[in-house]
Amino acid sequence: MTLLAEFVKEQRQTKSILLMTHVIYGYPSIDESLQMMKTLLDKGAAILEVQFPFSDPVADGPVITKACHIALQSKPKLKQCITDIAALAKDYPNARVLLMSYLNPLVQYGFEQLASDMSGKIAGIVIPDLPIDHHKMAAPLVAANVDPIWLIIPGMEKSRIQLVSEHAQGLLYCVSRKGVTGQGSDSQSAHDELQRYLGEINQYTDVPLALGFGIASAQDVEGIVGLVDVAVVGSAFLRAFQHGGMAEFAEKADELLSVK
Amino acid sequence: MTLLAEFVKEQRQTKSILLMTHVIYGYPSIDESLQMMKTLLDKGAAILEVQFPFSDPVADGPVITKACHIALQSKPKLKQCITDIAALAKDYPNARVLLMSYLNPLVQYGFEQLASDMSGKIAGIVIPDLPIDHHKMAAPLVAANVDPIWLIIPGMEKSRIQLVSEHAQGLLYCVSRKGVTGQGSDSQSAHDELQRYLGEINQYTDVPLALGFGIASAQDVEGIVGLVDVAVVGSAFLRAFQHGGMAEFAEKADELLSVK
Amino acid sequence: MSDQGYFGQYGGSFIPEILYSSQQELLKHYREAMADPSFIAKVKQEMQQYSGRPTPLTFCANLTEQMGGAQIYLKREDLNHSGAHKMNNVIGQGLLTKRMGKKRVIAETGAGQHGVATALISARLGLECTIYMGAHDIERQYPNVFWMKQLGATVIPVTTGSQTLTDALDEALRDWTSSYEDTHYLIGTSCGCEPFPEMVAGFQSVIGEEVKEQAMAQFGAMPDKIYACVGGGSNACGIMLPFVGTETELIGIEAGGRGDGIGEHAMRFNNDQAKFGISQGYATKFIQDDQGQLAPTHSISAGLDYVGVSPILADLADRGLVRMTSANDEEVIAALKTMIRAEGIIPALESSHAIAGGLREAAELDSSQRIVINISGRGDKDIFTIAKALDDQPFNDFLRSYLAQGK
Amino acid sequence: MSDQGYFGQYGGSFIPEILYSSQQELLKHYREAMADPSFIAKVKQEMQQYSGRPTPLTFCANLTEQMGGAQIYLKREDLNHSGAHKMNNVIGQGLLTKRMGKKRVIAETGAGQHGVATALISARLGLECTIYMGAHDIERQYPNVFWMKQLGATVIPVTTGSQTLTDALDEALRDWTSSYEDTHYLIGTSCGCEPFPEMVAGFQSVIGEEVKEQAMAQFGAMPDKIYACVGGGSNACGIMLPFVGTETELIGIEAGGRGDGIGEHAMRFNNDQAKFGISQGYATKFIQDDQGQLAPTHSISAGLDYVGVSPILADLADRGLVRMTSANDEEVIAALKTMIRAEGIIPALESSHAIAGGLREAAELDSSQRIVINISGRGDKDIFTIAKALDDQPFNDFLRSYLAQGK
Ligand SMILES: Cc1ncc(COP(=O)(O)O)c(C=O)c1O
Ligand SMILES: Cc1ncc(COP(=O)(O)O)c(C=O)c1O
Repeated sequence: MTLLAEFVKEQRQTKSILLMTHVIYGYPSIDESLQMMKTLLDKGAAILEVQFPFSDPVADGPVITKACHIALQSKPKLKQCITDIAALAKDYPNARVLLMSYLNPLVQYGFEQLASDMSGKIAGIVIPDLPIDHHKMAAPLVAANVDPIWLIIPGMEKSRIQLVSEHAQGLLYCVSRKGVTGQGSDSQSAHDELQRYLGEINQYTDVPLALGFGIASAQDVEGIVGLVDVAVVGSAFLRAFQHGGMAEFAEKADELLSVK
Repeated sequence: MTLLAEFVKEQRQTKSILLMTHVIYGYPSIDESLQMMKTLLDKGAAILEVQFPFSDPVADGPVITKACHIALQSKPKLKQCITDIAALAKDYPNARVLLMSYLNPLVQYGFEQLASDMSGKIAGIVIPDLPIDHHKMAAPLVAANVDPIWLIIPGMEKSRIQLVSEHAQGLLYCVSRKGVTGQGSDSQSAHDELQRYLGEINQYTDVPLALGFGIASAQDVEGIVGLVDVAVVGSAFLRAFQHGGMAEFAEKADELLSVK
Repeated sequence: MSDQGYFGQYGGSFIPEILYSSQQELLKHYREAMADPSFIAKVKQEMQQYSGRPTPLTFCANLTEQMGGAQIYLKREDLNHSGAHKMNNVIGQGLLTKRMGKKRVIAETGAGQHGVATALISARLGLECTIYMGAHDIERQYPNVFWMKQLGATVIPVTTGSQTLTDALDEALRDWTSSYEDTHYLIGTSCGCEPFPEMVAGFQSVIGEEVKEQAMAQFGAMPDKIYACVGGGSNACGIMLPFVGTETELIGIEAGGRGDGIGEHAMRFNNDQAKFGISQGYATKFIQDDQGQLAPTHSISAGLDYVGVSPILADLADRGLVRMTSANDEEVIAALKTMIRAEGIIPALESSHAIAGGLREAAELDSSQRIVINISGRGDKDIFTIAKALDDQPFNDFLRSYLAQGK
Repeated sequence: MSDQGYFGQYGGSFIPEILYSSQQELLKHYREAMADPSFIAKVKQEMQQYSGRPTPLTFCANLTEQMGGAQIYLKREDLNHSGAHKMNNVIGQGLLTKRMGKKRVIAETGAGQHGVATALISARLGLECTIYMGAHDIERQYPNVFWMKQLGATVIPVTTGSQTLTDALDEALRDWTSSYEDTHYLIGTSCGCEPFPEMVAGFQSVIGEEVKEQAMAQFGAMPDKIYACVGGGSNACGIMLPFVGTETELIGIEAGGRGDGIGEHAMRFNNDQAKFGISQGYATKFIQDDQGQLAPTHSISAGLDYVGVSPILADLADRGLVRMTSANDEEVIAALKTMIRAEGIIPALESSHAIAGGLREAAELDSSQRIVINISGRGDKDIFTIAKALDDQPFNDFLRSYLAQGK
């Protein structure tokens, strides 16, 4: 088990579910984004996912895409980003910090360099456009104890889930089916389906599971308690900030972190 | 010899050259055009050529073309035109009136009808887009003693001059070469060339010859005295009118008719 | 072809005497050229290597299904270089001009299609080129003028009369009377004096010849009906002449315009306003008033509003060998939209007349029958007219912002 | 083609996991289709009967004489239906979409050429069609948008980033991630994840195959050099691939733009601003900054300002099998004018890059050598850009009076 996986297991001793919170480095400015990160960590977020903005974030929706383009205006540097979030990680030893980035900025930085700069400071990395087939590219990171966090999606074939599982370490990011986190009359059946989906994944791995896609409220988080270790909250914070600034951002954090 | 030819021969007894003057029926209005015709006849023009305006006067230059289009705005009728100019012909027995028209208005009117309406009143007709090859179309006119006035142009082959000559009656309209009527250092050679051109035509016919194309001044007219029977003045009157109204028109008539 | 360029009572040569020898010379060279296999080969080669012939015969599965009648095929003259059948003719006459040793061509143009085609072939063959175009048409069709200028042609605005096609034609004839020694008058449709109707129709007949071969290859039979729009008549003659006297019915579609009144359409058939007449060098049916003055015309398509029509078609219609009908502006826009949506082909507004005529009848036929509609040209050129007809505001916004940006 | 869509170090598949199965399905169907003679026959038939292939190989006598060097030939992709080589690809992928049983296609477009081509084939094949286009490009290229709308396509303005091609591409990918079950993503150039580069280049290879046959038929030898402009790289791949490894030298011409600075050009070769990178689903040379952010680009031609390039060409260039050069905006306008005047052919601004590159070298060659320049498209579409570049005021007057006339 990697350090990140151990951290999750350990935290789960006292918490029914952990929150993995998402912030874009440099949005709306570098300072403000660091402020947001601190806010989340201060309020007790267990995992902080920091997205280094990229010009062509093909796997993101329009809200995050627009924010990335705004973030790029302050010309963020990946090196500084790593330095900044490594410092955060040091300041908040009870939380873990993950980097999220599309491939190209990482390719330019170099995976060896990345591994050595992140090692021991940043626990893991999410690379949305790196398919499992190219897992070898992440080998230097693995060697440096930086966990590549792979994705599982609904409808994925068994053989491919197995392939991902073989390489999974630290955390597995499971994308939920559209509407699965919704409420209403069919919430029971949705819950059952989700259980089947995650159950299948659990057959292949005992790496902790994170579930994400459309989790936006405390109710959403509560709905998956007991099913996974980590609830990933993506654009909900961003939307809160865009709607009501830092105040609403902090409120959203309070709401989501209320699920203990 | 036709009546028109006889008229020319007779007039030439007392005049070194006759003037064939051109007016567009309906330009700038029907009344004004009739006024112009009377002016010319009053001043002693021997032959009056009245152009019935046509929408597509392909053989005319821009000055006459534009005038024709203006004339068309008063929606001239060929029947009325014939009536009007026949009346003039009656009022001025010492002059002859010719109709000039493109084919199409005549075709619509019908050549039989045309022949009967013109007969004994209007001495001849100029049809610029009726080639000699189609002389049969003019047969009803010939039968009614209305002379079709055929064209000879510079460079025409002998055989074709001969063909035209065979059908020529009343008057033959010879187009002069560009610049032939000009003055200057080469006026003698130009005069010689003109003489050759007309001499050739005279070999084939003894129908009176009219010469036209660019004759615009008394000097021009004087230049051809002795070579032909008739000087045709086309757009010069029109230009005079456009430049200085009826006054300048009358002046131009005086100038040109001063050559006795 | 009968003697002296007559087709029944139509055709002939009614030109000012000054053009006689030039016309005779053209006639002689044309006959010689047509009897010279190397000339024919050169024309064919240029049609293939420059213009991309053969143009295909396209089956329209969707349209056929929508209409629920005859099998619908399109002859794709829109795929010619320059985007219209006009190219066939200018290739032929352009090469003839070279053969005659002349250095310059003149042409009249209405919408500008023939002007562009003439300017193109002139650049290609190294001929000087002067295009007469009504000043009013220049304003309306400036994009074509722009290309003519880029091609090195001199475009002369004609400011007489209605400042449109007929005036340009008259002016081109006037130029020819003073320039015939080194200049060929490259007429754009199968009208005018002998040998123009026959010559233009002849160069265009490649269309129909190809249809014959393609019909045989693609469905093993001749088409039951062929539809073509009729302006001057060159695309119609081109696709129809090879079928005259066969079982294939030939249907010409004229511009019905926006009404039946004088100046509202360009119908030279089935219409009292059009009568036998002689003008612009030849005899045909002209739309005219009781005084024989040629009348103004209108069509939503700039290429069909000609006051006369090919003497060849006038004669074929008289003899019942071609059936003439018309489509009005509204039907044409509807046909255009139908074609675009159903088959992903954007026809010229001229060609959309043929489509309107064809689709109207296709539904009445049964699925054993096959019709061919001649797509004489492509419709990109008509964007200004079509955007206006459809009242597309974003197009105007685009133009405004383009203008606002300056250079 | 090496395994997994690699071409040397370039290519591959770097797509979000959600697209994995859809991409695998495409790959499977594509391989099956290409092994099925009836599919190949259907593609060929549609290329011929709908798009008018083969396109000719045109000898340029005047240009050859003016340059005084190599014999100059043009491959005329401008004569395709839609006016560009883009049609070859959409025919292939459109038919593949039908074969896969999908009902809808999406596509990204920059200048709009690929958008129009996709909308055309969608109408033709009865597919639903959604086109992603940068909001900024929509404003600049509205005439193409107008046609897409008429063709029944839904045009979605992309308002993220620079609101141009790359953003449209990203957005199309996003659509695909949620629509792949019934939707094919019809990429317009030989870029993107496996099998797109190979597939698009494959459908385009008809260009080069025809050149081989035509060269043999017209001059009994292979061309000495072939020139093509390089945007995404599809027309270049199309004409070049059949010649790779032969004696024929292959030269790609990129957009030199208006300067060497970032954002002033679109040069992915011979340029430090372009480096190996991975984005938009594949690895290639991308113009980017030191942080790996893809850079803005510029070209006078809307179709060449792409930030990446076909992995196939990136590899061929690395291996010295294709030589890359560039032409700047000014040279391109000059080449365009030369071509128009000399040969009566109006090339697209994209294609004018290839002309600029070809003419530059033609003079240095001798008359025993033959070069072929690929005319990827026609230039009518560029009238707004060209009129502006030439500062043609009457064009603006025309637009103003068009607007003033209202409906
Ligand atoms: C596309 C197209 N079709 C048809 C015509 C009409 O000419 P014609 O009747 O000679 O074929 C024109 C004339 O410009 C045209 O451009
Ligand atoms: C005419 C033309 N040529 C070239 C290109 C560039 O694309 P590619 O490099 O894929 O051929 C385009 C793209 O729109 C185009 O429209």
